[in-house]
Amino acid sequence: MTHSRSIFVALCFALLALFPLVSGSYGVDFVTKIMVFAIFALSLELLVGATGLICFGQAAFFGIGAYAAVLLSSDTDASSIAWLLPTCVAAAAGYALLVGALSLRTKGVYFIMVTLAFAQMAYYVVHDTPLGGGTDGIYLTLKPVLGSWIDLDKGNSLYGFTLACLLLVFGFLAVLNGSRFGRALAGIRVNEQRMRATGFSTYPYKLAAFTLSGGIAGLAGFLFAVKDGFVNPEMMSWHLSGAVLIMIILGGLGHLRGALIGAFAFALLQELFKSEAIFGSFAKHWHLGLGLSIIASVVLLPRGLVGLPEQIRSRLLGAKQPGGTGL
Amino acid sequence: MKSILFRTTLIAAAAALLSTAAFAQTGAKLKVGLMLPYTGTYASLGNAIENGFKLYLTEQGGKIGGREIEFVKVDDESDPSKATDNVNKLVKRDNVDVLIGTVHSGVAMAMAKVAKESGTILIVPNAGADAVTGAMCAPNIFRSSFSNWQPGYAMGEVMAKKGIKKVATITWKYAAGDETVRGFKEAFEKGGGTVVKELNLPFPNVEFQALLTDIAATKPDAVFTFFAGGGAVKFVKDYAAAGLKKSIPLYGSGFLTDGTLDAQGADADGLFTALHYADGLDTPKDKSFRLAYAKAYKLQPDVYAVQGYDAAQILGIGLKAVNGDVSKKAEFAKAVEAAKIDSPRGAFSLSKAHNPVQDIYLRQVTGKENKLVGVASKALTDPARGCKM
Amino acid sequence: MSTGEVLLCGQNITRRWGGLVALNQVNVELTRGSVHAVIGTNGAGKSTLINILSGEFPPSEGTVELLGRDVTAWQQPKRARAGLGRSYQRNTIYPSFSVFENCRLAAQATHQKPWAWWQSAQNCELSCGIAESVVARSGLTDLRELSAGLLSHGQKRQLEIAMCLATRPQVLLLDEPLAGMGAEETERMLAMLAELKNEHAILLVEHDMDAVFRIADRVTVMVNGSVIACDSPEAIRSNPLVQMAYLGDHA
Amino acid sequence: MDISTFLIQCLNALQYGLLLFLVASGLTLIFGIMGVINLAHGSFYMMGAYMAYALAPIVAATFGGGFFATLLVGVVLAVIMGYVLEWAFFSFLYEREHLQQVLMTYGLILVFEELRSLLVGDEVHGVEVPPFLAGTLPLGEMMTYPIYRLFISGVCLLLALGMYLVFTRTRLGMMIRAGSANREMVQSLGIDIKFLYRVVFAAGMAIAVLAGMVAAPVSSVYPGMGDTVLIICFVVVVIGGIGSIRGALLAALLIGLVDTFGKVLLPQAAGVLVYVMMALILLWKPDGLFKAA
Repeated sequence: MTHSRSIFVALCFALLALFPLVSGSYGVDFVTKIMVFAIFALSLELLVGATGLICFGQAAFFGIGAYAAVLLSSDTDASSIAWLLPTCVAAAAGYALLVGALSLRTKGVYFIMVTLAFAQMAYYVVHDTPLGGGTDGIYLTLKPVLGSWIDLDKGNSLYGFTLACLLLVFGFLAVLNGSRFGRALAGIRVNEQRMRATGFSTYPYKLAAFTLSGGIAGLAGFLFAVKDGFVNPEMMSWHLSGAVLIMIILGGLGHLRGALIGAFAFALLQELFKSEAIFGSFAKHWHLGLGLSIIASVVLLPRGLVGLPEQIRSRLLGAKQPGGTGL
Repeated sequence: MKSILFRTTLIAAAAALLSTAAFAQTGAKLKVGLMLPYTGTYASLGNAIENGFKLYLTEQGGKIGGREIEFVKVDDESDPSKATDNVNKLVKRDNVDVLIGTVHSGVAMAMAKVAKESGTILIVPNAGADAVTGAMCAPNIFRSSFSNWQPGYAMGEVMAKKGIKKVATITWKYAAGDETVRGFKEAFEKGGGTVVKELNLPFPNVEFQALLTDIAATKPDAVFTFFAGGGAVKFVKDYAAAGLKKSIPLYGSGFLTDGTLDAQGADADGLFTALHYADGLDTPKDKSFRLAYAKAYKLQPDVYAVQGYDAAQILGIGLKAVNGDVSKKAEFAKAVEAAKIDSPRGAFSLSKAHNPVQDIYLRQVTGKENKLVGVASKALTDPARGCKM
Repeated sequence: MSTGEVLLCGQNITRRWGGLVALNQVNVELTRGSVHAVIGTNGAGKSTLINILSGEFPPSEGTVELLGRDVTAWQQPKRARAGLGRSYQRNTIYPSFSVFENCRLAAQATHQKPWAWWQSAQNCELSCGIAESVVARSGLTDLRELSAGLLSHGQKRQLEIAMCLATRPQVLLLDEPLAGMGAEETERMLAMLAELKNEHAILLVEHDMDAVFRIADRVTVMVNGSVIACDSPEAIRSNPLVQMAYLGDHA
Repeated sequence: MDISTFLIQCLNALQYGLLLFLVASGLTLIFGIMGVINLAHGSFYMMGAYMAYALAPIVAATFGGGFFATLLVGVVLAVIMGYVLEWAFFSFLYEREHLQQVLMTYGLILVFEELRSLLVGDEVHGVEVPPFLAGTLPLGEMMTYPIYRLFISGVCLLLALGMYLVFTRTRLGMMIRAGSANREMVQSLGIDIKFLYRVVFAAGMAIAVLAGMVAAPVSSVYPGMGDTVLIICFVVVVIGGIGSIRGALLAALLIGLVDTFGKVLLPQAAGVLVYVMMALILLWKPDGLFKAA
């Protein structure tokens, strides 16, 4: 990552680390939610941005991670994060492996629709059968702990834990994108035929990326379930798969920073248009403001929010030489 | 020069002191958090509840229980996955004193959980999920509407008394549908009837033809159903279009025809439904309420407006008992439990689990109105299964 | 390294698309140290032959042997790892990557090590070393950091050859490498092919007759999916069948 | 399930399939043939339904037109709106990545949903069936079958045939299919592709709005109705094979069959069956049932 970009990311994480000191408990909860969605967006960025696989069923893995967290926790004693978190991630990754193994036989828009089909199947299993506790969802009575020094029931420690997870996932994906595996994924996105001609069996690579992405989405689901202490079938609906896809496109595809910026921008835009203070009674029609700003971002920012500084720089300094590997 | 300086600071200090005193004396405004659906399929229900609530406020001269009200509104979009954050916005950021909401059962469940933990007073103006005054019951959670079990049970009694033997049920496969049908089945089978077939389809699917044909094939004596909103409009029209209306009488919970009659037109004529409100109750309270509502909002009130109005009444009763001090939770609850709420639907009181003990009326659709026919069951109390309060 | 060793041979390869017979009982042999040119009109089946030899899709009948092993059932990546590199008629490169990164990623194919996620690909000496040498060999050193998409057409063709070489192949299947090249670029490409000839077995599909007859050791002529002649360049030039079917009346 | 019920269920399956094709037909044009991933298709359908409700009194008042006059006015309005929409929001998107279209049309969903709430409010409405189509036919001894549903099936078959003929038998159809295959090539052949795409988009939107208007008396008019049909329309287009009208029709009928009999025979799995079928078909034939057109 070039110098200016890593400074920007370091600055973001520093601000996030300091935020709880200045904000009240609602602000901590709110930013925790955005960070959970940032992890969820990063999982999709690995698929869409890095490998070029547009998955429209990511909410299924998110939901499985969340439901696993609640179904595996007992009502009498708090379960330990040490085993609960890996199990939830493994459950989501397991379903991702199954879905990936089958859906990677298709290409392009057909792949998009097959992933949607598998996600809708998971949604209806949870929505219609007693397994998922029906449409009213289930409660998580005791939130998981880690020994004596992490208790996820307290807002600030959950905030810290989520920030740590976000940092770890971001760092892991940044390193991964630079590794041989990451470069192979980038090659598959740009020209899969050339990759096969040089000797890369692309199917196992895509399947590994799909499973890894499912696992990270499961982590985000785990955190969301622990934050709310309540899971509901709507967490696996296609609306959430669509929303997270919108986040990474809004932020800018092909950049990890894009997923981060997109998650925050999408949430803050909603808050802006919903706030009574600014829009008064018109706040009821917040969809209009959000929709218009999304359309404006497509018109004005072809490469998403992450491309904004470069666009401004190129407009001021004349066309800059595009090159190098985007990260 | 110094003295002038001294004098001005003295006056400033006094003024500051006075204002805070005045401030304390009349009491700060009571913060009421309205968490209702302002967008999506239930938007019109959200508006009706808010109108009903505010009507009571204006009737009391802008104060409830001696306190002025400051509203903080949040759109819950009937989306359970966003419910916890929306409630936290009201409870933690705006630290509201009272929570009013909502329509969708899934969202109400999330609200109940947060209210139970934070202790904030929650009055549910619609969501009928049995658990809200069942497994999730709490001293600070009240409901001004109904439990899904109630209308179902009442209609079960009515149909059993009418001597109907074989009934088929049809509804969406989600909480409201399942619980209503369960209530119906309990009463109907106790009255000697048998449910020959239970049909359901995924929510919000509205393709009924296949199941209507299945009903025709099983030839039950009657059909009991639960649908609401757009689904209710379509089901009643499809049922009539399929010619079943003449041969197999259709009974339902009140939501099948409440707020949807002009959309359903003639297809809804003659349908029997059971609900805790009806048109043409002509009790003095109902007449004055309908007049005031029509004058204030230029449209006829429906059951949702009544439930919003009664939520405000419950709040008023509780606040009067604790003369505006919301922190006295126990007295608030005791007062409300003991009170008799003079509602347009008819006076009712709250059960131990804080769900209305109310008459469920039998109504028939005549001339675009759910005309009162009689009382389906008198002072029906929800069994509040799983409530340990 | 004895010349004349058969590295790749296809025996009575047939390919049918429904009713259409694209290839009919074609035999071809590639020996180390020789350039085997395949010429023929458009639609003669040249590209189909290359696609079958490289494993893009399987033949309807017939077998393909690579370095003595029957690879008919092998997918393309497995054949590539076994030492078979190919270039395409429409250049398939990574336009958004730099020229050096194109070659480095191709070189990485021979030792992929995907599990080593913590090691950065940029400081993997093996692939960077190979990339440096192939970039130099194809004369693209000064364009090293440029995005491949910005190269001229000729430079892109050279980059594609460089990427083939980066996988250390023993057999090279080149699909019209000279197409659209200027005179000076053609000369440089022919020089490279002459130099490559010693260590590799090369199959060259080409329309540029002068180049073919200058560089090729054997020439196969195909018409409508079948081979009508396979001989030395001189014999092909004077073969009446070929003249009538392909070169028209002038010789 | 005796034979007469089985036959009636088959009729229900056929009718639901044809209705599904009608609703998805606009998408087969814009997404199938033009390749634009149009998430706002559900909004176009909802717009049609609300037009049928809102325009009827206006049309009756201005020049006393009935049901068909309202349809005509609605389609004309839709063509104009489609033309302007394509010019304003889509004309610069064809060169860009598919996902930019996804983001744009997601924004449009939000805008249309809120404009509907602002202009027509949030109540539930019904649309009256025109009197001469309001009758019913006896069906078995217990049931009757509304003539209007036969009318819908008729409109659908007419539309399917019309689209198929236009796209496979006429020069316009050939140009459009060529345009979606290789936009630059068609442009270089001297065909004004920009105008052609604008016309096709307007036609696609008009068909979606027409579907909304024709289906309104049966589907009833309620907030968020566009949302419920969006996913099933994409399923229809994709199973059928993108760009294939025959494919979309067959896929719609298949879904009608699976959904109808699924509800009766396997009620708990009713929601899942359509998606299980889609996954099986796409895994068996990764490019959908039929090739283009």
